[in-house]
Amino acid sequence: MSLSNEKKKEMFWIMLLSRRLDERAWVLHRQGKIAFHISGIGQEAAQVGAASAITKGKDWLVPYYRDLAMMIAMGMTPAEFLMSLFGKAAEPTSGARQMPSHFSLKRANIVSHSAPVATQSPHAAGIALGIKMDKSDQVVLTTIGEGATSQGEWYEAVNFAAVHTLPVVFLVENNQYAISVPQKLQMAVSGAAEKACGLGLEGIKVDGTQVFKVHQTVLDAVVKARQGEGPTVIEAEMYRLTPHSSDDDDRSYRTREEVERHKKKDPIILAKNHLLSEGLLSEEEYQTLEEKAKSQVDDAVKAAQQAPFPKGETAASPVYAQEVNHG
Amino acid sequence: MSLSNEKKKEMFWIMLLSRRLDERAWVLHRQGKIAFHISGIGQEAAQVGAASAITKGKDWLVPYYRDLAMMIAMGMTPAEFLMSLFGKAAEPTSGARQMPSHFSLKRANIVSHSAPVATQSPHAAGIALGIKMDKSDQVVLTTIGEGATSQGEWYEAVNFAAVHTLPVVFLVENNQYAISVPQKLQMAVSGAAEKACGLGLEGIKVDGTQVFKVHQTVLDAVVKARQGEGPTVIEAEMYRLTPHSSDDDDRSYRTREEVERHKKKDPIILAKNHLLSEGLLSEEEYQTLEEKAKSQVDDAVKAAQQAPFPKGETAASPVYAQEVNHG
Amino acid sequence: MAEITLVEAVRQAMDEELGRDKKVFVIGEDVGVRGGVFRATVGLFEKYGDERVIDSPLAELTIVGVGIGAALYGKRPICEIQFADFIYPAFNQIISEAAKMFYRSNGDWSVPMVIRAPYGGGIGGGLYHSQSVEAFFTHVPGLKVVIPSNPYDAKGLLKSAVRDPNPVLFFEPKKGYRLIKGEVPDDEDYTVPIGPAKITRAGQDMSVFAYGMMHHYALQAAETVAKEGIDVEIVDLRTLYPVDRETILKSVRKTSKALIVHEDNLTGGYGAEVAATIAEWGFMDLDAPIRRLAGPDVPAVPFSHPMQGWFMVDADKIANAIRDLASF
Amino acid sequence: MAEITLVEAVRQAMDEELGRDKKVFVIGEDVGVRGGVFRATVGLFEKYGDERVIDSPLAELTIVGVGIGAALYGKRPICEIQFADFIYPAFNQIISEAAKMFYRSNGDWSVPMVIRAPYGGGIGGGLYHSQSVEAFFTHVPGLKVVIPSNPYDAKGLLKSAVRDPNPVLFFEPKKGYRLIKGEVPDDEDYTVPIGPAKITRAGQDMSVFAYGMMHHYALQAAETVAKEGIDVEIVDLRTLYPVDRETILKSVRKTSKALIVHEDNLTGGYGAEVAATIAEWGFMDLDAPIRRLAGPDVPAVPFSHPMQGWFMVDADKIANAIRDLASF
Ligand SMILES: Cc1ncc(C[n+]2csc(CCOP(=O)(O)OP(=O)(O)O)c2C)c(N)n1
Ligand SMILES: Cc1ncc(C[n+]2csc(CCOP(=O)(O)OP(=O)(O)O)c2C)c(N)n1
Ligand SMILES: [Mg+2]
Ligand SMILES: [Mg+2]
Repeated sequence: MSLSNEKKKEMFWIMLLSRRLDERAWVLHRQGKIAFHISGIGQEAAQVGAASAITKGKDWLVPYYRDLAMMIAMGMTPAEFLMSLFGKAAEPTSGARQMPSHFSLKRANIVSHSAPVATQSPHAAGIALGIKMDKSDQVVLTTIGEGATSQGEWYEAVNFAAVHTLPVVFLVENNQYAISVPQKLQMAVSGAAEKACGLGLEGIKVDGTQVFKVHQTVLDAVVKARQGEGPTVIEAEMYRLTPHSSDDDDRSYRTREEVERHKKKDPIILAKNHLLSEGLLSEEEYQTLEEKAKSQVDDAVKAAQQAPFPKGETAASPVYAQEVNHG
Repeated sequence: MSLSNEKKKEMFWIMLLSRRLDERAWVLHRQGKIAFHISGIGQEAAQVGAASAITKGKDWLVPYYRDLAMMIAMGMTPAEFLMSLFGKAAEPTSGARQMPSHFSLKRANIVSHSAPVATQSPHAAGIALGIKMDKSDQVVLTTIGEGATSQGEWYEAVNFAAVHTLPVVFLVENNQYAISVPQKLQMAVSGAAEKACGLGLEGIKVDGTQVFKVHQTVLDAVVKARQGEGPTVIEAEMYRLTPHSSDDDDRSYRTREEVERHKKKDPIILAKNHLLSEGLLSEEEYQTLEEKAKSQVDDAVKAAQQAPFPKGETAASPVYAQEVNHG
Repeated sequence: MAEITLVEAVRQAMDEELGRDKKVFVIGEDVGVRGGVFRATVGLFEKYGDERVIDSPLAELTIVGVGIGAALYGKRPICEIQFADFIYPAFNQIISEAAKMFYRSNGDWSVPMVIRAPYGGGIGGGLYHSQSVEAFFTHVPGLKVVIPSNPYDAKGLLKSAVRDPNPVLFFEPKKGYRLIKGEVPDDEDYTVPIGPAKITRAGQDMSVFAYGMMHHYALQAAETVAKEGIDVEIVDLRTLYPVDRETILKSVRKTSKALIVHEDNLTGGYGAEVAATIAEWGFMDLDAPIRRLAGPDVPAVPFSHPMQGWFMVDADKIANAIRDLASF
Repeated sequence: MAEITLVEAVRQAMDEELGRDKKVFVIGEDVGVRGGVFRATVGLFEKYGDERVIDSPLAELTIVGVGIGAALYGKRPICEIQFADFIYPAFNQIISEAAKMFYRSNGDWSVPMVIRAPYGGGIGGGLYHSQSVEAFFTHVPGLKVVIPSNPYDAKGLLKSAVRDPNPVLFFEPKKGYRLIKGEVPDDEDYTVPIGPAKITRAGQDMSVFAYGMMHHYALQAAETVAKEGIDVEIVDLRTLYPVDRETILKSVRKTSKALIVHEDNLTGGYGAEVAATIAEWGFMDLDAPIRRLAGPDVPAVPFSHPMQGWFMVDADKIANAIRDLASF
């Protein structure tokens, strides 16, 4: 089933909005207004392509910290994200308990994730187990960086899903680096897709800079999972265009030339050119989208800045869920 | 390089001696003389085949609890094993601190292992790293059950060895069960050898009931490792002919017919027939070996029974290795 | 009221909870056809099928991590760790995930799950089948830690644990599995609340705090010293975390002396927190040093019989510690 | 004597030990070209090469498990865990293997290794970049646990740790990495012994026990209350495990009052053991309850600034606790 023109434009819009939002976070950091940002720049195609392959409000997402564009695609608003950057009480992931980008969005079946990498993968398998038990046709999408697939946790999660033919898609966002560590020091295979053969499930590599290609690949895996045919590992290849985070300085471990080379495959530009060449978008429309993105981000910054901080002592709870009546 | 006749007979002798020793342990348990035994019956071919592929006193072995025959092949005496069954002070693995079959033999470069499965695998990789750093031509052989390859620990160890091209052979003794759990509930691949493709190294399946076949397969991997060409996963297929341990009752999870069927592929019988058919062994010689085994085991039981228990308070140490001079 | 063993109480609790609530399921190594290596799940596989009694791969991280995911989805997993000694591969999932999920999501996501594991020594299990692991978890906000000492509590507390919306670690004194018998109500609906400790023997001369197998021995020791005129109060701590400070302090207020007993290593063990609690908030009630009787600070219980005996706290050692403190 | 930062002291210790002993190597995430995310290994990769300064896969179990293997072979690994919060995947290797290897092999196999990790809050790191994890390890015979509070000790203790034939956990107060400066001898051969705590300020009115960043704040608080006439003795615990009971008890014998400070959660934290030690063996010296000032019992330090401030113990809170206890 091919994507409608409207859907394609919508996907591009989400990518663009996420990019401008992400860039603004860097600006706010340089201005000293926020303490920390971890960026998804360069990974929007994979994220939006994947998110648009699952059904909002029905399926489950177990994301990781780079998935800003994926979260926007799933309905998190720019203001919500910005509130988490500022540590404001109303941010929806954690009431500002967690660092920014440790996503969670209950209303969209998006599970809270933490900083220790790969811990989310077994959760995705567990959710899928619940789905299978209930004979529901939901699916789970979960993401991870290629570096984090070195954790035994990821292996165990994929293994369990494969043994029990669970409805889950393991998307690996391979951006070439784990902070400073290149793929060749993580694994002896050509990428995470190749890891799948050792676990008894399908592994697919896709160009992660091409949003519509990723979409189709993930969609196929989602359909397969929905039909009870089990899990898939998908590796989306791309490049982390920014330093690891606002605390990182990537000049110590990669050349500027390398980074510049990859900017030519910037997924926003690729998607824009695709839409332009297919006649789905004009330069004027594009400008309008840019303005819309700018104004939405401006508004969101304002709203987030005005929102109140949590009171310190509100951090005392909630440690435990309400007791049930034991009697 | 094919095995000499002498070596072949020696390997058979070790298998036979280990079997009779192992059987005696079951008898001692039935007699209430020992509290616990975990058996290697059915796995002798793989163990002796593999042990005879490394160089004693030079290479390293990181074994697991079923490796009685492997330990005998590496020079542990029947009396030493029996002392550990009785919990006697002089047993060489732990001074009777550990349960029996938690092997260690410092004099033979055999590292102490514990009960939590798969913890030994990263140690093997680490020893191999040390060897590589020193540009030594030692190799490491490490063993594990097929069930334990479900642990992330095993995956991480093999991954590290593959990334760094380390001189280590990962031998998986696939005896079909992890206590009661069959392979199909552990993994979605056809066996542990297939796991290797996801980790970027060679994976080889071998009939684990045939001692000389196992020997050749492991020897090839050892030679390869020694030449700096990296690690190999070898899966030896066999069958656990006894219950998991003296605490187990296997009738709840497998039929007697299944067990009987596999007894036809008893590695001791296969090896004996091989030697008989090649004219390397006569029935008389075989009887002599049986008598020798019996008398060695008899003597060892006597020695072990007479050996003193440790005094309770000796358990207070050694918790820490001697302090170095900090000044 | 039928008299049953501790392990049978555990089995019954799971059986009844599986029957009561379709969301409940059991996952662990050998819990299926084998019925568990301690036979705690016998019959459940046959009764509830392989989707609700799941033989997991040999991987504790998987058992707990998948359990957490299923709990997030809305299920009520009971995760069995075959021996407490093997819980460490799941440590990251328990500490980083189960314990912190509710807090970190500001109450959006909860993890209603039980992690059961047999613990403790004295059964010839050596270093890796004898460990007490409670102190690693009685320090972790977001978790609850429960250790029953008898069949009544085991069944009632396990049922409460299954119904609790939080992650509950449920450690079972394996030496007592068949040794400790007791009456359990026929009423399917009785439960024992998680939280309160229980005074299981009233006394005047000192308070002895214990749990699990050590509580069993403490009661025996109390009978022994009673004949010598020492009247001991025994408190079964039962829920170790959150700490029931009130009951602890109330008892010390009455007796003015405290002895804490556990089989885990002394230093940094659970007894340290009980002692610190009394030393901070019950200080004015005390008229003797706070004593701890615990396993020695060696890595774990050794295998060989004489060494195991040297390590383990038993009724005799408790009686001696009581006499010693009584004479202060 | 040059004045350097705490993180530079750590770096120098590694540099010198790598230079001194070919068996020493460093392994961890981003320790190579990147020089560590806190720059604790800057320059070492260039100086010693990629076989002695190894960028590991993103897997803490691998870092520690491979380290143990290398130590068994005869190497002296320094394993870096990027944040203490990420040590849990390696927990099984540390607790089951490193800690128990020497004992279980009756002294045949030893594990001379150091596991370094930055720990502690107050740096905007939120729940997973702020944790204090020491209490999980100060309960484990076979391990040593060291936390330096200043550059002199950091360098001297880390060098001792590398030379120690046992597994040593070395937790570095990351908030003090650049904040805390101090003089360090030029002599390459000075070390600070693992074991003894240190009285860093002599006083009469009470003993304050602290370590890491909290020791730094305790000294500040002591100066504040000194102006009010309260004369506090400060003990920098430094080696947390094995516990230096002698120094702790000696100080209480002198002051008769004890306050224990840590930023880790209160319940089951290291302070419990210090309190229990005093309540058992220093009881007769006490004339006030033993107080603990610690992080509240919530899962970890929250991110947002006001909440972080609410959580963290600081010099003001310590001064208040001192005043409170002084007035008892
Ligand atoms: C268990 C654990 N160890 C270390 C870290 C520190 N850390 C955060 S992100 C990161 C690199 C992750 O690389 P990758 O998985 O490739 O994802 P990417 O950041 O490139 O998207 C590291 C080492 C962590 N968060 N968790
Ligand atoms: C971490 C851990 N979990 C559980 C156990 C309990 N246990 C001991 S052996 C075993 C089965 C091992 O099966 P496998 O790896 O196939 O080896 P085998 O015993 O068949 O040789 C189990 C579950 C253990 N020793 N360690
Ligand atoms: Mg990456
Ligand atoms: Mg097996």
